Amino acid sequence: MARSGNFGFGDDEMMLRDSARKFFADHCSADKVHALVAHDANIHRDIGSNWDKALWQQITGLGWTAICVPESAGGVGMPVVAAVAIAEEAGKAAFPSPLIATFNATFVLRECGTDAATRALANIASGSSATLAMTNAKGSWEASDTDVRFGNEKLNGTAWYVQDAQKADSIIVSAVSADGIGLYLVDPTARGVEIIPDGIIDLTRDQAHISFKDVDAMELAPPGAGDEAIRRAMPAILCMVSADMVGAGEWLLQTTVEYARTRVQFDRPLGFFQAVKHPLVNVMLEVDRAKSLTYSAACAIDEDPGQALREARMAKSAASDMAVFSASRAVQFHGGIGFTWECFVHIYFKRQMHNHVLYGDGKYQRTKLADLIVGEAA
Amino acid sequence: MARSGNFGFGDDEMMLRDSARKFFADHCSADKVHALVAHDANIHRDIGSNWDKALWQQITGLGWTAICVPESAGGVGMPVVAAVAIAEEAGKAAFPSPLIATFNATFVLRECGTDAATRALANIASGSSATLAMTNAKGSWEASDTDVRFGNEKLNGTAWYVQDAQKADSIIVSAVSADGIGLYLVDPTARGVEIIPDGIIDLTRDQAHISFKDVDAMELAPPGAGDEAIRRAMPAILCMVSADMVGAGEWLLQTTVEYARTRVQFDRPLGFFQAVKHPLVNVMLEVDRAKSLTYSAACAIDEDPGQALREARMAKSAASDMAVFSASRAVQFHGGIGFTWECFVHIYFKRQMHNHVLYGDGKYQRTKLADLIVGEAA
Amino acid sequence: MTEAGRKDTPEQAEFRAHCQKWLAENHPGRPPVHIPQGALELSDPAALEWLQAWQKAAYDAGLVGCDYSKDCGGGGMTDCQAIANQAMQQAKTPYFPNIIGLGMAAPTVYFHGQDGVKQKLLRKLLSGEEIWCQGFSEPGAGSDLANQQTFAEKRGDTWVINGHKVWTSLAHFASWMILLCRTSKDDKYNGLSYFVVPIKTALGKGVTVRPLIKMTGETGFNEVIFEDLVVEDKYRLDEVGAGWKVAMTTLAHERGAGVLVTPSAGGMVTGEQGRASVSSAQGLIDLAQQSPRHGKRAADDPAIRDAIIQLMIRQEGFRQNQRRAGVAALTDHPMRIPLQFKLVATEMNQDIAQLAYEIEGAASSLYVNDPAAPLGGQYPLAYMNSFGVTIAAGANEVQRNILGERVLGLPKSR
Amino acid sequence: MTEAGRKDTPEQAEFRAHCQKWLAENHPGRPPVHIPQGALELSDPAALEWLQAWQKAAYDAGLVGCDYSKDCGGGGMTDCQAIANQAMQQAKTPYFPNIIGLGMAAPTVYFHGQDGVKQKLLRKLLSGEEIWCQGFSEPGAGSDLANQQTFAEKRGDTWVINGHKVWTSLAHFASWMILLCRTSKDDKYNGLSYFVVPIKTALGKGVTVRPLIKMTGETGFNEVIFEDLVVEDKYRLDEVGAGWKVAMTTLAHERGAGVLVTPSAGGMVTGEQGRASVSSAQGLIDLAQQSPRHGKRAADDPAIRDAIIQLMIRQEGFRQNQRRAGVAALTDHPMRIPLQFKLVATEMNQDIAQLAYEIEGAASSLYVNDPAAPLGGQYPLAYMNSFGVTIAAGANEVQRNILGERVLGLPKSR
Repeated sequence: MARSGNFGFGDDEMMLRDSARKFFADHCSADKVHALVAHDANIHRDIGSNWDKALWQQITGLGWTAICVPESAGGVGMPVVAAVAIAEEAGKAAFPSPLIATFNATFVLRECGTDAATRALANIASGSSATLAMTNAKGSWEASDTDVRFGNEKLNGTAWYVQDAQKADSIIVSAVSADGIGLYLVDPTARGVEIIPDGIIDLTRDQAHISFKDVDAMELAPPGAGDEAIRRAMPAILCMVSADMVGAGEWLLQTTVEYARTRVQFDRPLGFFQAVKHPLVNVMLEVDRAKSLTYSAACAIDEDPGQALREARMAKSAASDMAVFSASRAVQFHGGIGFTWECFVHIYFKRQMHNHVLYGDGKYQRTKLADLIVGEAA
Repeated sequence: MARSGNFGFGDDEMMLRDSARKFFADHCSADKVHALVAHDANIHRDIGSNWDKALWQQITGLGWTAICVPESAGGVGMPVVAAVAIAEEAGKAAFPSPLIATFNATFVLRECGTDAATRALANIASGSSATLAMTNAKGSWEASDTDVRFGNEKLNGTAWYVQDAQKADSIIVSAVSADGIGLYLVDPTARGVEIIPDGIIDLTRDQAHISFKDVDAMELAPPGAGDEAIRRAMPAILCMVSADMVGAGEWLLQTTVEYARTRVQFDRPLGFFQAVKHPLVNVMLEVDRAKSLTYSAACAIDEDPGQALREARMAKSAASDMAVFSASRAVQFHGGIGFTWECFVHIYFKRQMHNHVLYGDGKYQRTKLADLIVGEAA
Repeated sequence: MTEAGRKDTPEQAEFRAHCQKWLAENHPGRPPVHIPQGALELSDPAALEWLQAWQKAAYDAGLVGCDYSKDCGGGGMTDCQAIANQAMQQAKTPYFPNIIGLGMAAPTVYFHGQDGVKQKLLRKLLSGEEIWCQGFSEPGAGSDLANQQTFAEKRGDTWVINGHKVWTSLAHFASWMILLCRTSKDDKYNGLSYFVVPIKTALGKGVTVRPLIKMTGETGFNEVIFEDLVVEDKYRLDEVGAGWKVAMTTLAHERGAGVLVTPSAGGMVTGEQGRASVSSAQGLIDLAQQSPRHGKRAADDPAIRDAIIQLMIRQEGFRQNQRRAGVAALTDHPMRIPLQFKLVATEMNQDIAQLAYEIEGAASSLYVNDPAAPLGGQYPLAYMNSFGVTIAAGANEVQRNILGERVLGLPKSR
Repeated sequence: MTEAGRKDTPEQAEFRAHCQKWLAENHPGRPPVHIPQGALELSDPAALEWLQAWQKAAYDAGLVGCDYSKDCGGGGMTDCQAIANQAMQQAKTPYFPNIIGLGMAAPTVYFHGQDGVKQKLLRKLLSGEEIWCQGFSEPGAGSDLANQQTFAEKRGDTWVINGHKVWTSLAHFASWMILLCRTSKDDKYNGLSYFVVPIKTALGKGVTVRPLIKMTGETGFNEVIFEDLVVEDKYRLDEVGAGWKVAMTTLAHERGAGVLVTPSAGGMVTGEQGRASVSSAQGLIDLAQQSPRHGKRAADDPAIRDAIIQLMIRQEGFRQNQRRAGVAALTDHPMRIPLQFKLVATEMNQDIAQLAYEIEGAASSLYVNDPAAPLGGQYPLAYMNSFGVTIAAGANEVQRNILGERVLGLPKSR
């Protein structure tokens, strides 16, 4: 199938990307993020959620969360690459927010095709945030695995590994009933909903498991249709997380390169030594590979859907491995400084390590790809 | 179980190792090997076997092939590490001979426990060579897989990937009958035996598939006992091939280091550049790891048999991966020179690539190890 | 996947149609002789002749050198070569034999050659009637290109050349060579000059070509010895002492980072019919599906599956990098991706061929002279030949320096 | 597997029996407080106190410093420390808290200290009653150790020290520091001298200790500022200007390549009871068997199994290298294996902890402050802390230089 040479990055997408880049440079520099999320180093600190809600409201005000909402639901109806562009810049800024969660919720809602889903999309278009509760206690990313049950119009059970749950205005819950998996909209403040925050390593987001006790819920996708909606949204979800890692990887690369240019050891800048220079080049190769694969996968979602899942898993695999590599080399080459809490590097290090397992690490993606491409093993 | 701190390398083994080192230095220098095996570069050359039989006879005269033959069969009855020491030196010299094949045959014969096997061992002790014909057309290393059948006192079928078949004085054939796998001694010149040489890449050995048509054979292990004999001998067999790769790896390392010390580019010796120095250090790390694991596995065969297979597979996995790495870095760092036929490096490169798949490459060994150590996967 | 979505200009659209139509009617079909994996491995004159005929036909049809000016035998068009290349790839044509001429000599002569000489030489270069080779490497000048010892001495208005070049692919077929050499011993870089010199017509008259044998046992590259070869001054490219600058033009185009797109055909399966080439990860899947690795089908082995998929991802990443390199706004530094091509492609091809050993298992021991060798022993052959490329044209260690220094702005490592 | 088979001398045999008997009767048992993964992470005084009591008991029993001379508080024996270490490992004892004292300070003071000082300081070092720290690293002197800026100025027969040290583990508990500093600005290497200086008794009198916070959120190392600290000349080790030579003794012992075997206990499981430590590949198997990785048991995932086995092979290789290093005739170069220990061990531990993320799957996001974190979040913690070791004591990039230069004989890279 024909594909855009520019991955579908038209003038609008480019403008959006540039304005996001400027916005984060102006309002979300690394020192600001550090002050916001790293003020308490205590390893046994209370579990909380550090973010700048006012900044988030500016962003929703700018309409960024509406870009992938269909026009029919009051959104802008831009292609997925537009969201990729923003997610990449958000990752570069290690931006703490429900941005990715809301995009992911958007992509799932787009696949539900119910009026309720359209109304939920409209809320997102008008600035409300959302997140997905679709993972079971075993941390399975399979659309068909959930520990939440739906019966007698009520939700019961627990959803795990819910991203930025404490920031989200609404929760999209995957629940199973006799007729299969359905999707349901839940108000976090509703009776019977308990959000139990996890103590996570990543300082730039929150994560929680959510227990539901006889919770009223609005049906977004009927039983039997929910898992399919998640499956169809999965390529876009994988693209969002990959784009976040690509942005963070570029930050780690440039920051470490800058340090290697200036830090002198043995009367030479660090970057003189090929033991530093060549691994940094390898980081660049991996960042570029992950970036191009992410763009291509996002482009495929709109232009060549049959290839989208395959390309998105390739992108996530490349991005996950790059995330670990870029993070580890950044700390290593920053030396003692990079090992300290005051240095900004660990903030990106932890975000990368969190993202690399989210929705499956590289090995997981490649196992899935082997089944897709080579065929099930005998 | 208690193990010797010196892996069982006593004074006798050390003396043997030193005399082997001297012998190969005197009689089997790289230029001699090159002249012997690389005189015809033509890629479509006739398939043959280039070796110095007189040199081989000196070695059998020195009794090296008798060292692991039990004293009861007229041998020296030394531990497996003694054979490892010689195999390592032979690998360092890329020595073309049936040495490894004969050692491997010896280890299988030791496990047969029949008078016929004892007589065959006695022949080896007195200087005759042998090789194993135990692999099927699919190249399976499983003791239970063979394409040769035994029936009405005759052998029929074909054995594949027989090492140094054109050099061996006798062939030990694994064949299946109604009662299971048995082992049989065959005279290569006997009626019905056809040795069809393979065109292989490695210039320092020969390989063949052997077809048997109603061949008379002497039973070494009765049906049902043959595969077990091979299984018990497998740790020693893996140690032989690993030791060969360790020796060749050390040669590749030292030869490349020497080149990097002297070759000047950009007004610096190559070895100044960390892009050359650090990979060479990594080669050294891999050689040392493979070497110690090989010694340990060989020691375990005599001192802690329950651990032998596990350690031998670890050794073969480490040695196989090291073989590929040491060969590829040697060619790369020798630059254009290393890419030519005149340079000695390709002789070792090809021997390493041959050995690394023989009896299973690293991935194969690790799959087996996972079943041994982690347990069969659900 | 096609890049056709990229907007064509009217000229380009018309040209694309022309290419597709011509190729549909004029594909040369299956070769009557064995064609090696790449032009640099050419040793059989019959194979060369067949490929030259194909290049000439494509040239006459306007598919080669489209972006070169008409007076130099080009098509005088703009940004059309890439379109012809796409069309030829899709049509799975044979490759062009004059690979060094098209990829390195042509742009260099075009941008630095003297008037008259360009017009005289480029036409037969583009048509493939005259094969070109490259005289850069010397025994003492491998990756350290500037360390040239071959010397050109000015005598009157001619130059007398003495020296020794090595690893010169195709020299045994070449009519011309692009030659980097020294015209002054005082300055390492500014002491270099750049010439085009005759080979075929000068054999025995100052030029000797000797084949070098590769570790594979193949010939295909050579050493070239110059003894008092006399060359007219008009064959000098650019100024005396500007050799390094000119060489950079050559290398930029070799690395796919040049101004002009190199005419390149290909996609036709050489060797085994109907299967992906040995440099494609897809080929490993076919191989794994037919390889009884150590007794079990390699395609069922999870470790093999993971390794193949890793390579497929690298390959797809390479393809998508090429796509992104075409969109300025999606690349921070214009040379960041193009300068990766040689490094990434050559290491990927090396790893693909290396994995084939583990897929083939015991059968990987068999070479091209064994009838039972999987795919005629092409993979081990490709693995060994892959070092020719990771070493040549600035070993990949040097490529990493270039990327670290030019793109990342790190200090020089020497 | 035990190395006991190595022939013991009568003295060694008797001592081995003594160690085993004493340990059987005097193992300290399970700690009443949380003990961190390593001594360098010690921050809780109660944990330190408990470990000091253990070291003191082991010292009094003759298991610490056996090979040091009696006048310095040692056991006056020969080649017995290795035996005590083996016995303690087998008995799975806690580690010793005075790790820098035992591993680096003790041999340095022993070989270079002035008479009187050695005798005064070593006894309480070996017993663990006085904790030691190391003052090598500075903001501008990381891997480039010789770039020391801390200056010691001779005033009469005392020295006045000013400067700034960083990454000094245990300084907040230390009574003494081994200090490398500059006594002359004229010569980079010969301008260095080496002292032992008081910390605890000098706090507020020329010495300030400030905790530095690691990326993990833990404290455990510090910066130490010297402002006109006055030190008697007897605390100088070796000659003025011989600091670099003395530092080499320190580093050789740190890298396990020194003359004296470092007293080292360990093997006791800290943190989760009854499981292998986070630095053992065996531990990954236990982890994989209980981890529902992305919904499926990690131990059943072939990619995970292969990765775990690769690490088990590296770990077994490391163990067997240690064994081979003890047999001179089986090593071509005496330092070839010992100089690999730090590099190989630290990278292996880093890779072990990193693989744990993929084994744990989604649960790897949970930290030590989450009750549901697998094994209390020890693996992510260990992964982050692993960089402390790949960076410290000569970053591993420097370790590779050392191996390439000292063992392989390649030219220096600077």
